[in-house]
Amino acid sequence: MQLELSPADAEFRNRMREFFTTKVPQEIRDTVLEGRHLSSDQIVESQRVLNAEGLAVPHWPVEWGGQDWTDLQRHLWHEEMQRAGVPIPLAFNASMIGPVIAHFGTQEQKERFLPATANLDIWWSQGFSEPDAGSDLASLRTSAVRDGDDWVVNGQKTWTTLGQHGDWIFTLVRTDPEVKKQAGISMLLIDMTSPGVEVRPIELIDGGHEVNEVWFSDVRVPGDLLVGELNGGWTIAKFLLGNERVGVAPVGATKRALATLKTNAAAQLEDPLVRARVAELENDLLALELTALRVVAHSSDGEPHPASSVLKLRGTELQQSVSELALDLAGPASLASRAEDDSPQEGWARRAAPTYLNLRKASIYGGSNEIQRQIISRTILGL
Amino acid sequence: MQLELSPADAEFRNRMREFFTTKVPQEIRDTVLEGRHLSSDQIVESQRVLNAEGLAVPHWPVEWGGQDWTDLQRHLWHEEMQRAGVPIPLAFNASMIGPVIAHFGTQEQKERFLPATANLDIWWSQGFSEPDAGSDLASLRTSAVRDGDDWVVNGQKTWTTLGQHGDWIFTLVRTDPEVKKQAGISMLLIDMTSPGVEVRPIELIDGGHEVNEVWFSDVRVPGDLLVGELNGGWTIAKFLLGNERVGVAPVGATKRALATLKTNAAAQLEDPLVRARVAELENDLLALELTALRVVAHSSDGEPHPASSVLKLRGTELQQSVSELALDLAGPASLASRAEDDSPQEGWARRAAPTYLNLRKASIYGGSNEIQRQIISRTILGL
Amino acid sequence: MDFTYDDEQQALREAVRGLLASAYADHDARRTTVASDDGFDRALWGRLAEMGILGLPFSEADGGVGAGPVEIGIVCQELGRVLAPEPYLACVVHAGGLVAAVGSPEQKADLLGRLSSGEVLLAAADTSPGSRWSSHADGVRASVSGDLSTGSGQRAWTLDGVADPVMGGGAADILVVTAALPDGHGTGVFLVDASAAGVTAYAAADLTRAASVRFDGSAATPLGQPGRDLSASIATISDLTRIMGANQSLGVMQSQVRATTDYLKSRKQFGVTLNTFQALTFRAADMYVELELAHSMVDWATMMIAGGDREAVADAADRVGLQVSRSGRHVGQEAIQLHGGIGMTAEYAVGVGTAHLEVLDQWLGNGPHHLRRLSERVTDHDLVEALS
Amino acid sequence: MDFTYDDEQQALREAVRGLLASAYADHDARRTTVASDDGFDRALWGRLAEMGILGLPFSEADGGVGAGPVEIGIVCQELGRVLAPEPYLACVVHAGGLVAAVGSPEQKADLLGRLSSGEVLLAAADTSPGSRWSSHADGVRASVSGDLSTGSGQRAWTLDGVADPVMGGGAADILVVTAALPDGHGTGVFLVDASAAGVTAYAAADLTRAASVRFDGSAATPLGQPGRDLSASIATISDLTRIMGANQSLGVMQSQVRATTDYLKSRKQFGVTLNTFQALTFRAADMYVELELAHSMVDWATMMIAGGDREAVADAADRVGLQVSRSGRHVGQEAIQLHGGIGMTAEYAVGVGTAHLEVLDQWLGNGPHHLRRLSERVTDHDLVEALS
Repeated sequence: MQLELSPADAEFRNRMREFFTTKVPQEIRDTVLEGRHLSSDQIVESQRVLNAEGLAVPHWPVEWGGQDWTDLQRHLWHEEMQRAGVPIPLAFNASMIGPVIAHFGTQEQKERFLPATANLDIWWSQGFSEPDAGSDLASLRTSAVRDGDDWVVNGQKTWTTLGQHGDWIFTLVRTDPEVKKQAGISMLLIDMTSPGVEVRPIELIDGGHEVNEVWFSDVRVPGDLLVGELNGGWTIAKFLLGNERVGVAPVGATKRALATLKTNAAAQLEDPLVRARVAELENDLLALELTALRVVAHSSDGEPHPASSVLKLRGTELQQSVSELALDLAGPASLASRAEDDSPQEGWARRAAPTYLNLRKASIYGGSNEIQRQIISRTILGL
Repeated sequence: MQLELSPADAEFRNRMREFFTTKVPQEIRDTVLEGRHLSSDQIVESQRVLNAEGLAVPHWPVEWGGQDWTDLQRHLWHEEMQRAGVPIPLAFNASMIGPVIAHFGTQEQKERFLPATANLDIWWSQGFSEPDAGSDLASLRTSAVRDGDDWVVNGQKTWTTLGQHGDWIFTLVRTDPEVKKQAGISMLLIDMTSPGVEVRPIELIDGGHEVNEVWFSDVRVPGDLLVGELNGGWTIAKFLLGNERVGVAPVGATKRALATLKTNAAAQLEDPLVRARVAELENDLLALELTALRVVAHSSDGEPHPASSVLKLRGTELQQSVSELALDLAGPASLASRAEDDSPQEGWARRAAPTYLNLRKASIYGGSNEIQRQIISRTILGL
Repeated sequence: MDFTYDDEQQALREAVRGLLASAYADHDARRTTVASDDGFDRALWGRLAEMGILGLPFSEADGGVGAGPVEIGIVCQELGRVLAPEPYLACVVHAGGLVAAVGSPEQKADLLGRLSSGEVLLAAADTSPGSRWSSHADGVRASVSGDLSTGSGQRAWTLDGVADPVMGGGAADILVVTAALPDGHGTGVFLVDASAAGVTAYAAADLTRAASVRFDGSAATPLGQPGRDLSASIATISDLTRIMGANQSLGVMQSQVRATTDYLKSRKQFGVTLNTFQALTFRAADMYVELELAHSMVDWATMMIAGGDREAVADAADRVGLQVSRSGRHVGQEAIQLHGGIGMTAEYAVGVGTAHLEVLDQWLGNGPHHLRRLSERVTDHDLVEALS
Repeated sequence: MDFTYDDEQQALREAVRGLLASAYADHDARRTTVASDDGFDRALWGRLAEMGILGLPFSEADGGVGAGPVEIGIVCQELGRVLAPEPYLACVVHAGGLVAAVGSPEQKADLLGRLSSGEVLLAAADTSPGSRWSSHADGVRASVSGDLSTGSGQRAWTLDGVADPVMGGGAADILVVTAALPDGHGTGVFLVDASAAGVTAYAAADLTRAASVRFDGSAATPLGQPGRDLSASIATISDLTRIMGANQSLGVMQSQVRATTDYLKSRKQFGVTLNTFQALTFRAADMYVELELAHSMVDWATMMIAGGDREAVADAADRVGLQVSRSGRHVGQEAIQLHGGIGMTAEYAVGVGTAHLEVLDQWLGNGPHHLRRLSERVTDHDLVEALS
């Protein structure tokens, strides 16, 4: 056991820190650090800066732009991005469909999609959840029926994050309604400009538009856009959900948010009760970060380690707790959340309520905390 | 809606307060107020003082010593006792078997047992739980088999509180093993001096001896000690468990404990974090007390009211929280918990750890908090 | 001691509930209303005036109804149940309350009558950027032509500074402004015609409306006797508003618990309804516990007003404020979590209710604020007495 | 950066675990041992000496093994797993640590060698009734014949006052006592023969042993250079002991989570095993989360010792102290609750483990204490860095 980074890892971290803080546009980073809303152009611009340096998709296979790093290096890369306010490469591209195509795709699919996916030339959306298939994903009903070489897709997806910017969408569709529900699902890639695809915004309680419904009405999809085996979609879904060990918990970003909050709190930090809440959160975040480090440091070890569910569960709780503290510190100023920019109230205080409300999603989307507890109790504890 | 007590109720409360603080021996009350251990003699003495004044079993039928009070009066009686440090009349007698005999018993049983039960001439024990029948009480296995006019009882009861002082025990026994499990249960009264009854102490984690195992080996019980219908024991058990609406939550005693703790805390009360914990608990206790008042004030109203489960659940949580605060205030002095009385550490601090440990039972015994949540979600919310 | 409504109070509740049920039959109706320019329904406001609801707190002599706190609490609870965006708390309870507390007989008769009839809308401007629930104005300063110490003569008052947030300020005709008096004489209360100030309206997170108000030598009329420090009355009216806000929060929570329970019973996952999952039903039980505790404290604090003792009302406001803040956060968060994704959407009432709870809380005094005040007082008493 | 044990550390863990498994094969064995006069197993203590475990922290020159904090942490975790009542923390880590930190070379060679071999038992007397985790002695005062400021000559020291609780004090041969030096010169450390003090042993709630020690002109030998203020070293050794205590608590929690999980799988109610009830399995999941967070912090704090920086170690002690206090309370309470009645009994390890967690916590620094210290420092840094 030792705490110090090896000289090579320390050098690696410095290189990341140097790059992120000097090469990614300051304005983009400030937007992230201050908790303001990123435009899609900013997300694209940032990812391309990273990709040009080989830092957008380091966990992909080397031949497709990956870096063959250790888990610790990936962790450092991820933490330093958050610390510097660099937008994490778009998850739908970098963490989801990219690794899936690299693992399950045909050579043709790889060549066609992977470089454009890494560079965010294609903006991918995710088409998994449906109104009646959320935590119970396997009950999905969107159907794909063979018609010659094509598939004809009908149905509705929902909770499609940033789908309004999407060029393509990777979907789970039912290709065999006769068999056990997990067994009849396949993955199709769908061009969102195809006739019959319609994206409808869902307004959230923070007033933002970040999720959508996506409707498919007789959408024709060429047969070569099936990924992996026919009716093998469930395997892909499990691969995708189990793929992530690094960066599951938003540790760096939450630490950064708490540090910023201390600055914003100003004189309120003289209140012992405020100090105690901050101290408690800092400690909780340290424990979480160390747990993430244990996970990456353990990965060569055969011993079972606290899985990503612990990180996700606790990480989202802490993210939410920091937003609660921000709201309480903002106080009456938080009421001005939809005031114009010339408001006399400070920006952080005006963003406090929408951020608090928006982050309620953290414990719901991407596997709710109930699902995480179930994974822990079943998979880790064997209950 | 109005907050003031009616003149009659205010007068009633004063009368209770006057009696409890002047007629119940000071030493007994100090023992309670300081959280020390009551002897069985003190419990008996106190109850007899109350009974002489008609204040031991006010909720019984008037002909057996009851007072025909309103629920509010019973609440005031109960709160004033706790506030003054008067031991609550022994629950097994006053709240459990007394009302059962008064409701289900024969005239002969009433005459034989009720006066002695009210006066604690008979100390009753409860024989319900078994090693494999706790929350799932209906699976009990202790059997009673007819032999002439008698019953022959075999089996084991457990968690029998204060059973070491018991003269008699009221038991649920299986009288018909062939039917659905709830349907084959009866209630028998058993003289604990009968041959074949053995009481074995269970040591608890606080070092105290307050619960016992009670073993029955071919214990002969005369047939006239069956209460109510043969195989009607489950009805009695439900009557008994649903009987209590007043005094479910230990509000008065917990308030008193917190007030005492403030005195003990001395200079530590200058710490804003300590003050905040106290303020939070005082508020929580106020909300609980008001909820108890709403329950008693509502009882003539047809509207559903928060049932005793809310009071039990929250009341035990707060009781435990106060004990946590006491332990944290005691700090290192709490280590001296089994030191002799000449210890240089203060008594309250030495009692803090055993009390904390002992009160863990509050959320387990008498219907665990899981059972209470189940009652709320099923009975009140219809889930 | 009695925690039940009498027949008249029951009838009031039914009447208000009926009226609101027609205006806000479902959450879509609320969405339409908050999307309008005013952000609330002026027709409904008129009907509330006709029913006497706007005049409830004011004496009959002033054109009101002369009802008690329990009645006002009933109205606030009903408004909360449907997340009504009407500025009842801001305009009637808070601004109207200030007028009733410190206005001269003439001012009261004039303003409260017109307020009760729905003819004018008031808003209380008592908060400036950076201030936190204080009865001492610091962001708005009052100036007077002539010497304050000379009692006679007609003097002209003006205000300078910024008040923000001013709840209901965008629609108000007259602003009731707390301002620092010259030469450290304390805090006074002034009437300012909305047209004499720079009013910029905006929506809060729950889409109810507030405003930023800039005073730049704005002509002002002292409310009540000019030049007197009114901070004690300002504090008491804030306390009363806090308690009525807690009533409104209680209504929100009641709806959220009901909606969540209904959802668990009807929503299917993995082929069964959600109430099959014990981890979820137990959490619903905990929501119910919080709701009932809040309910008890709200009833108590509302009844405490009738006693009339300022310190007791302040204490009650802190206690119910802390309780409702804690319970509201618990219930609001769990309501969304147990609904899952749908709870995050603006088209569903449950998540908007969570926003509403937070707006009420941060507007009127949040949990840490009340806890701090209660903490300062823990050594003042032995026990907290529920009944006097 | 590496959070794994090397082969030697693994071997150490296996060896200690094996030895403890034979001594405390089940909870009955522990019950028998704590019921004995000493309250611990002297034979086991001898075997720990033979294995070099007692000498782990001390240099080879002083008769020890010269191992690092990770090794000592491993021993403490294993002791915690079986709730071993042996006074390793009190005697070796704390009292031995004080001797190693401030003793003269001769004192160290003498005492630490005999401690490592199991020949003498030490106990640290650093707490007086009413004092709370302070490195400044106030309940015991040192006096000296002759003038402290004159450096020469043989001076006779005596102690007066009461130390309580003194963990492991009943069995100790020599007491290592912190005492206020004359004339406000700070706090010194003294050796007192147990026979020269009035020692009254008692059991704590977990049945481990402590003592009340009265000094009444008791002859004392200064540890290290006489008359110097040693409070900084005293504080550092307390911090080290806190971190090792956290290792011990971690071991307790690991056993409690395992026992609870096993119980849920095997215990039947309503005809099914308890793991059928989702509300219970989710709570077990939360226990596991707390356990893992505590584990991470314990490993981190243990590694921080190697850096050797006093302030960093103090910070690590506060951080791990707060974490273990919170996690320990959560895990300890839930372990009993999920076991139900059986968890309340002295014959079952799980409830006794809860007692043990609290004793470790209140002895070495509880949650509010560490939180207060961390709160004072929140403005000293921007972020808390896990890796330097």
